[in-house]
Amino acid sequence: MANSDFSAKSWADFVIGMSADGGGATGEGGTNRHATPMLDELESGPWPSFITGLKRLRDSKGKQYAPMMNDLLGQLEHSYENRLGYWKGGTVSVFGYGGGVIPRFSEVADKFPASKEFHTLRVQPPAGYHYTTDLLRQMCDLWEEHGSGLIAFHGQSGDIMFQGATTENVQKAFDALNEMGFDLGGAGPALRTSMSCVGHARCEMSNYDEIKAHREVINEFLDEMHRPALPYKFKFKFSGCPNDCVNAIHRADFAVIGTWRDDMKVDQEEVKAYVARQGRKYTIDHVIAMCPTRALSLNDDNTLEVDNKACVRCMHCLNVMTKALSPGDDKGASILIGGKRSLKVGDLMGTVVIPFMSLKTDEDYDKLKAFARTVLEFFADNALEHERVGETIDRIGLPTFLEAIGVDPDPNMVRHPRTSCYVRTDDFTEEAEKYFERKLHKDKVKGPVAAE
Amino acid sequence: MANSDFSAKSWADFVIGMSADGGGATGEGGTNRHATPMLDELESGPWPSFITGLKRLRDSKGKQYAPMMNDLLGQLEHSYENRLGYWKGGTVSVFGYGGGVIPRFSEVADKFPASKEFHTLRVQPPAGYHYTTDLLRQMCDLWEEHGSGLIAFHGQSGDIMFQGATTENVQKAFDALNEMGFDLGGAGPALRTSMSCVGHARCEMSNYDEIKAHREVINEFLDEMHRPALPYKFKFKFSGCPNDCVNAIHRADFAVIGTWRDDMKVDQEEVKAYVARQGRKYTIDHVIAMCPTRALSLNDDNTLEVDNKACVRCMHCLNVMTKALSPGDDKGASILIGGKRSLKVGDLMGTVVIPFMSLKTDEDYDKLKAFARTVLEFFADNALEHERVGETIDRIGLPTFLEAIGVDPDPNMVRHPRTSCYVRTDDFTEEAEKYFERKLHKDKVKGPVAAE
Amino acid sequence: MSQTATEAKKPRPPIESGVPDPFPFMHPLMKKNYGNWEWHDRPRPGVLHHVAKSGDEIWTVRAGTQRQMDVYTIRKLCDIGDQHGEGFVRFTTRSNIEYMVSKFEKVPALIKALNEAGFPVGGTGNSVSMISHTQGWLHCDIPGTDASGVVKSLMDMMHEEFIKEEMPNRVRITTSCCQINCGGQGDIAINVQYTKPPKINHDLVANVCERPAVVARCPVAAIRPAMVNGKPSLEVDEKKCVCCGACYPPCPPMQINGADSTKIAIWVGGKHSNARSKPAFHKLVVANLPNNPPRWPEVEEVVRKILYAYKAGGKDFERLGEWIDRIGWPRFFEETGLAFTKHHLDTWTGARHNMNMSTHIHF
Amino acid sequence: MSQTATEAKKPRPPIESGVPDPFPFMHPLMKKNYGNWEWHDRPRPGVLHHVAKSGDEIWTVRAGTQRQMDVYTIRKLCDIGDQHGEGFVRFTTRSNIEYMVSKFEKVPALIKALNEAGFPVGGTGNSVSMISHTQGWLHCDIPGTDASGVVKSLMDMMHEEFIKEEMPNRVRITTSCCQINCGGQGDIAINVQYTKPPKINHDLVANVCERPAVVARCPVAAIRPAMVNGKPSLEVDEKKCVCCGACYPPCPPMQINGADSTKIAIWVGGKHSNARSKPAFHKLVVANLPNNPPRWPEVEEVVRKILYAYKAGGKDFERLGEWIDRIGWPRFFEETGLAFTKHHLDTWTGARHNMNMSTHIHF
Ligand code: SRM
Ligand code: SRM
Ligand code: SRM
Ligand code: SRM
Ligand code: SF4
Ligand code: SF4
Ligand code: SF4
Ligand code: SF4
Ligand code: SF4
Ligand code: SF4
Ligand code: SF4
Ligand code: SF4
Repeated sequence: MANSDFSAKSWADFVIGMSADGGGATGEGGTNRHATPMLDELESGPWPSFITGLKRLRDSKGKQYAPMMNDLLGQLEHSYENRLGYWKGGTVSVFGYGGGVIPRFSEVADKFPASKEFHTLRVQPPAGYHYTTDLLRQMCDLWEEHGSGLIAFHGQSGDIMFQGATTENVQKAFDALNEMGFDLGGAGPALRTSMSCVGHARCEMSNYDEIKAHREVINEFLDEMHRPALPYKFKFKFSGCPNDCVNAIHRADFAVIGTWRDDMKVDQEEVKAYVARQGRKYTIDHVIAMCPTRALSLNDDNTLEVDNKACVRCMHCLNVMTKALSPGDDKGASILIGGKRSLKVGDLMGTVVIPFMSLKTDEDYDKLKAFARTVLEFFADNALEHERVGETIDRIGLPTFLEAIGVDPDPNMVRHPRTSCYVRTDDFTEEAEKYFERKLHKDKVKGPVAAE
Repeated sequence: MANSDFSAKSWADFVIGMSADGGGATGEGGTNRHATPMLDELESGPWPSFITGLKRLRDSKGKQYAPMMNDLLGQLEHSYENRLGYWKGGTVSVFGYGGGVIPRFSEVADKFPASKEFHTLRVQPPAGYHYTTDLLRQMCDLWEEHGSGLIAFHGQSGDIMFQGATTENVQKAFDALNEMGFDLGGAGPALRTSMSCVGHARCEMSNYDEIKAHREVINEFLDEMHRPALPYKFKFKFSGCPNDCVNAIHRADFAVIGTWRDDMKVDQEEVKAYVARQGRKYTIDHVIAMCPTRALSLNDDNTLEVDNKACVRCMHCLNVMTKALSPGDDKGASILIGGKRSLKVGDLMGTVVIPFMSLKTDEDYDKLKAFARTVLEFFADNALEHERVGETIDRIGLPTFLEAIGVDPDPNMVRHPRTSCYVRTDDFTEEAEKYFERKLHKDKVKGPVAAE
Repeated sequence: MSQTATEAKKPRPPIESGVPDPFPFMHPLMKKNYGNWEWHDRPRPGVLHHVAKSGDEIWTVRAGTQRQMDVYTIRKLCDIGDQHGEGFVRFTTRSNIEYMVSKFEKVPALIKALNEAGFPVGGTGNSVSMISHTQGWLHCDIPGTDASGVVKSLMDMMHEEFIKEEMPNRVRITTSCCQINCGGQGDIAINVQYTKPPKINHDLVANVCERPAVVARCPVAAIRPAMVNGKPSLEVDEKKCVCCGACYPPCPPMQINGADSTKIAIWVGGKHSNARSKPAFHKLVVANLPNNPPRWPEVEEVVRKILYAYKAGGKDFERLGEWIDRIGWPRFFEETGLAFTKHHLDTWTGARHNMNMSTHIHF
Repeated sequence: MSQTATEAKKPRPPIESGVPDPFPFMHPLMKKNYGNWEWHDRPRPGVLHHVAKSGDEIWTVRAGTQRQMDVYTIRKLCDIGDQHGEGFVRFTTRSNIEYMVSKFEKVPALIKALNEAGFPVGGTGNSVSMISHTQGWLHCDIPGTDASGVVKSLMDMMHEEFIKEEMPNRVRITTSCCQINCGGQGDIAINVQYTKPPKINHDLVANVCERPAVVARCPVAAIRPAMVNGKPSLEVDEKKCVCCGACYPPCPPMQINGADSTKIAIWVGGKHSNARSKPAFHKLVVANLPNNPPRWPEVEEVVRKILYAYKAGGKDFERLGEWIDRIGWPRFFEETGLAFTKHHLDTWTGARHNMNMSTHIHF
């Protein structure tokens, strides 16, 4: 295994060749370098070291950011020593926008004055995170000029994080990025930067055009991103299939996750080849018995029986038998609303609000946008201050939420119907009538976002 | 199929031969019989008709209860007509006891005076519901003398319900029953009558002596049954295995459910015979793939591989292959606390508090009693008025409950550990130390009810 | 209304004998092989065959009863047990009677005698067993319907499924005659569901009800003390009230039952056993069915639809709820022709746990 | 602290271009076969091979980065991409870099160049991928630890598992540097856990905090307005406080971090994918680990134990939480040698749902 030798070395050994100066011992910070004994320990070991990287910046001869990075390392060492953070927030923005910059002012600027301002520009990446080396180099150049030389690909919400601008340089950096075709992302009580998986670009599991959905939806609401005026943050995330490679269910207020409605495609010859290769027992224990709804059965001739009505599109068998099984043709997405992490109420996952929305034609994508607008407007109008939409739904109840956004109840929204008899049902019969009418007219009338 | 013809007939056709009088047309109620056109409709159809039975009582010549049953039928018809009930409660008891009788006074006694009092004696049956025909006949005779002739085998809590005594006759009936060796069951805020499955008496799945457990536990606390002084009701139920044939998890405050700790027993020849009979595909789809923890695998030679560490003793494979598979030898029970039905908080199931308690020796059964006492005392001392123990646990939290009853936390108590980070853990390390110490001394020191 | 049953007599102190010892009433083979059974099978519907480790065998014949039995019915059952059985019987958790005999030869005559006397033989294995039920208008003080009547109607309809074993797995049905739900959870449950807030008889409240206790009983804090017509009474916030009836037993003037407003709801997928899936609560399917004695045809119709959809679609060993878990709730509603409404969406404490937090979706 | 970055200049209005179009930066084969891929496999760890319906093939080489990258590192990655790749790269959800090439022949040289420059090739399939993490002391205003440092320490330890595919399934680890938890759920999650109620700097509260907003932020209503030393401030009921830190961002004088009281907790079994089991939250395993820079050895030790117990015991395709579901939590604690305590018992809203309401028990 070619890689194995490699693990013995520590990352600091690889430093040579990476510094623009061909060697990092004598940067601008040179003689005044803060001692960083604790941080130094993070240079050993095989994994790429961010500390080695920071030092390269500190030691960059003649670079405007070298002193800043020296003090940054100094402050970080100070944090490591005292086990406390030393940044505080504030207000910094670019002309015309209210958000997109995370301001950081040092609380220990007396000791580390050069990094007293260390703001981050959150910049939206190309959807799906595609870059040319050329583009990356342009970004590096720009950030050497206006920033610290430290960039993160990417933040957990998907932004390119250009970290370490002085207050003065924030606008300059933005102007340059903006001219390159890049725009700020979200911060504060606003629409946030979104993510989409690689999907259509390189993945056979993909069920809709993630890039199109991502760009069309977010670009529709840029005002909500750039001028924070929502009750709290709101995040979209786009995954092309239920493998959910961008973690949308847990981490998005509005998760768009690809799926299909018709039967999966089965190539029985490839199934047989798989069974021949892996053995019957292995196949049964690892594919058949792992299906969450017992939708699979292995025939005695090693072909596969799939009960597509029982299959819940979990992806497992498709993931395992990539050649034999693939999604059907009637593709689109499920939409789950309300995911977030811990603050105040504990973690929430998104729950199904649209079991299936076709995403094939331009018109379909328009419907997606229209639905996104409905939910965003509901959020803007109804959420309490600092309340995520999932909390709002919990507060008012799913039926009320659905009514407010004009979506009909659907059994796919629930793990199972209510188990508690404590509910007033005197209008049950009328509600049932509505259902039967919807069923009757289903093929004729189609609401803009009806669970199809 | 011998039974099929039978279904065509209606139950009223079978009446002949059941009446003591050899014919029911001319009972005491004879000419004054209330018309019961609605109830009459419940005499058709193949299922045994309680109405036909009530009429037989009404029509019993010379029996003291005939007029009462005529008026009872009248009142019931009245309920059917108006769709409302007409009984109210009150206080009736036997000398020396506070509970065990459900008093019923008619609100329409003016119209139906003979059934103006129609009380029920809740009588505890032999554990496991075993009767001789002789015993049943004695009970019938007794209830013809002091009651209405109407008996239910059994109420949902397990009592024999001798229904339809006048206030005057309650004591007489009790005295007679008590002399026969029977005692009243529970009612009100008290220990309630218990149930145990047939188990050891006729079931190969049984993991402990249900009758012994049932009788020893309940008879230990008869005072709590006969003199209601608990915050609210408290029910024990005993099932010999996880099939839970007495519905203990949902319906008992304290559920004792048999299980075993060692490996299940496998007779591979019988497994092969089963597979030969049913086919591989059938066996895989209905046994292997239905195991909740994928603990089973069918070998290519049709023998069964059981991962006993993964098996959760759900019983499914043992139920299906009764000849091939059976419980191990290290038997005992799990105890779940807190089951109840809907009132006020919605239904609660019991949750595991003792994952395993050995139930083999007399000493083991003493430990069960001691633990039952601990929980009952906790309940008596800590529950709010009209609060079931499950509600108390929800109110104070499982950790506090466990501490109060002196049981150590065990991972089998949870579906999974906490998912919320909102908890103060500054004593985590000390708590962990306790765990390690317990582990160390596990084999030496055994607490009376420690999760073994 | 307080009376004592012992007025005239000299008091006899009770013998606190507690739970009776069943061994005197137990079939000798069961006593002999107590705790030592080996395996069992079912030779035909309604018959169990248990084999002990000793090699002893015992046959059990199970028959349906009406639970609420007159002494004539009981004696008839005893006659059959004496003539064709061995004098030892038991009643099951579901009020079926079981006759234990030591020879298979006795089984056919026993079945014949039971059938001839009108007692259906069945209820074993993958059949529909007797419905476990509650008191209703016959005896309870707070009932919304008559459980025994509902059960008789339904068992008539399902009689064929009691005497055959043709369901995917056992079907255990329950009914309850008020929202306290003394009946258990069920594969199918037929329960009273109130639909209107209580109508308060303000004249009686002050005398009959302990007002703070009643206020405390309400799960949604919808009750508050109030003066009505100059008398201390209670008031209900009808916007909040979930019509649960919890206030009614401690305060009968809070009339929760109404001839028209007391309805019936049907629930499915309750399960007690731990076999395969964990125990489960039943889930709402239909509410607002008319409480229509003496035969409750609307209820019967819905139960029939559910039962036969399950019979047609369930795989061997799948309980009703497990069948639905596999095929999904959308298909359940389609195959039964029933409606999915906003009321199926949970709104009670912890509702979120019952929502679909995944893309596991049935199409 | 309000400042504006545009003081001296004439304002340039932003071009609100939003999400950039990625097609100009996308590999030509990906553009050509956009939405038309057929299947894929993994020829070796770190390499993906995708085949399009057109028959076109593309190889992807994935390498680990430190996420927080200096421009030299980025340029080095670009150099490698230009010399051995085709100039097209992407970063994954987990900050790994991917090089797409149209010929398998290019793969070995690419791997060699990456390895020689110190970038581990791996992170695909059933490996341990890069830890997704957050800002920490390097940049955040409320952090309890330094995510990047924890991650570097752990990735060093797990490096072999990144470059090999020897785990039962992918292992996706996350860290978060405060209890807000910007890092995601993880198969294993390493998160800050506060252990003491906030220490209030009463002199600052009145000036810095909007008191009603802070009171509203507390999940357990432990904060109340109070006068302290004659100044309006806030008070915390320490019996109620769950030390969550929610009050700290809106009111920095409520110091939740302490050099000794800020601890680290480890969680397992989080899952985002819908494959097999539904998505899951991670569950507490150990709390109160020391926050011990620069190498967090105690954390490393626990993660190692968990990782290798999973590696030894998991079946193919079982994610970490699914492995535990099969073998049970008792065995998980046994095999990792960790302690089960009262703190593992949920006490948060809906705790009951996390209890074992069944006799499904692992012995
Ligand atoms: C006689 C009785 C116990 C008693 O002490 O009275 C009993 C007896 C047996 N039960 Fe049961 N069960 C009895 C009520 C129950 C109940 C409670 C109830 O019905 O209210 C349950 C829980 C039902 C639920 O989950 O809601 C119950 C769930 C089971 C199961 C689990 C089935 C499953 O797959 O979920 C088995 C296993 C099986 O059938 O193989 C079982 C198995 C058995 C066996 C086969 C045990 C044995 O090896 O002898 C017995 C014969 C069953 C049969 O009918 O074929 N018994 N059994 C009860 C008969 C009731 C009746 O007349 O219909
Ligand atoms: C008779 C019986 C129904 C039957 O026909 O079988 C019954 C009947 C009554 N139950 Fe029950 N319960 C009966 C078993 C149950 C069960 C089933 C069980 O024990 O397995 C339950 C559900 C389990 C549980 O304990 O929660 C049950 C849950 C209730 C409750 C609700 C308790 C709760 O906390 O949710 C009440 C209300 C109360 O206690 O205030 C209640 C109250 C009543 C009262 C006393 C109504 C009242 O408050 O006045 C009923 C008297 C009816 C009567 O006139 O006889 N009954 N009750 C059952 C007792 C017979 C016996 O002794 O064998
Ligand atoms: C490149 C990336 C998407 C992107 O747009 O950046 C991606 C790419 C692929 N994912 Fe993923 N996943 C990526 C993040 C994720 C995430 C999110 C995360 O890691 O934070 C998840 C959810 C993890 C979770 O559940 O917590 C994820 C869950 C999956 C699964 C589900 C696995 C399972 O059994 O639970 C599959 C299916 C499979 O592996 O066969 C999958 C499958 C795939 C496939 C095989 C899809 C395909 O046919 O091309 C891709 C190659 C995977 C591989 O590494 O072998 N991908 N995938 C992400 C690479 C992250 C990394 O560098 O490690
Ligand atoms: C930078 C970043 C972490 C990282 O290193 O990658 C981050 C950093 C901060 N997050 Fe976050 N969050 C980041 C992704 C997330 C995510 C992940 C995601 O989006 O998928 C989450 C969980 C998902 C969610 O939205 O709940 C997340 C949940 C939070 C929360 C809790 C929200 C909640 O409702 O529970 C807060 C607190 C708040 O908003 O008040 C928060 C607040 C913050 C603040 C602004 C702290 C504060 O209140 O001052 C942090 C600024 C750090 C800094 O100095 O840069 N951050 N934050 C991520 C954003 C980078 C980017 O734009 O790409
Ligand atoms: S989420 Fe699905 S479509 Fe998107 S990259 Fe992952 S596996 Fe492919
Ligand atoms: S995709 Fe999942 S649910 Fe569907 S058949 Fe495959 S394993 Fe089963
Ligand atoms: S609970 Fe178990 S032991 Fe008891 S009768 Fe049922 S199957 Fe037999
Ligand atoms: S008893 Fe249940 S859990 Fe155990 S092996 Fe059999 S089917 Fe699986
Ligand atoms: S369910 Fe209600 S009405 Fe029926 S017996 Fe129980 S308490 Fe009485
Ligand atoms: S019916 Fe229930 S919700 Fe309504 S007032 Fe009475 S107790 Fe409260
Ligand atoms: S987890 Fe907390 S400390 Fe870390 S970046 Fe997010 S908000 Fe800041
Ligand atoms: S730390 Fe959390 S629980 Fe404690 S006072 Fe602050 S917000 Fe409330």
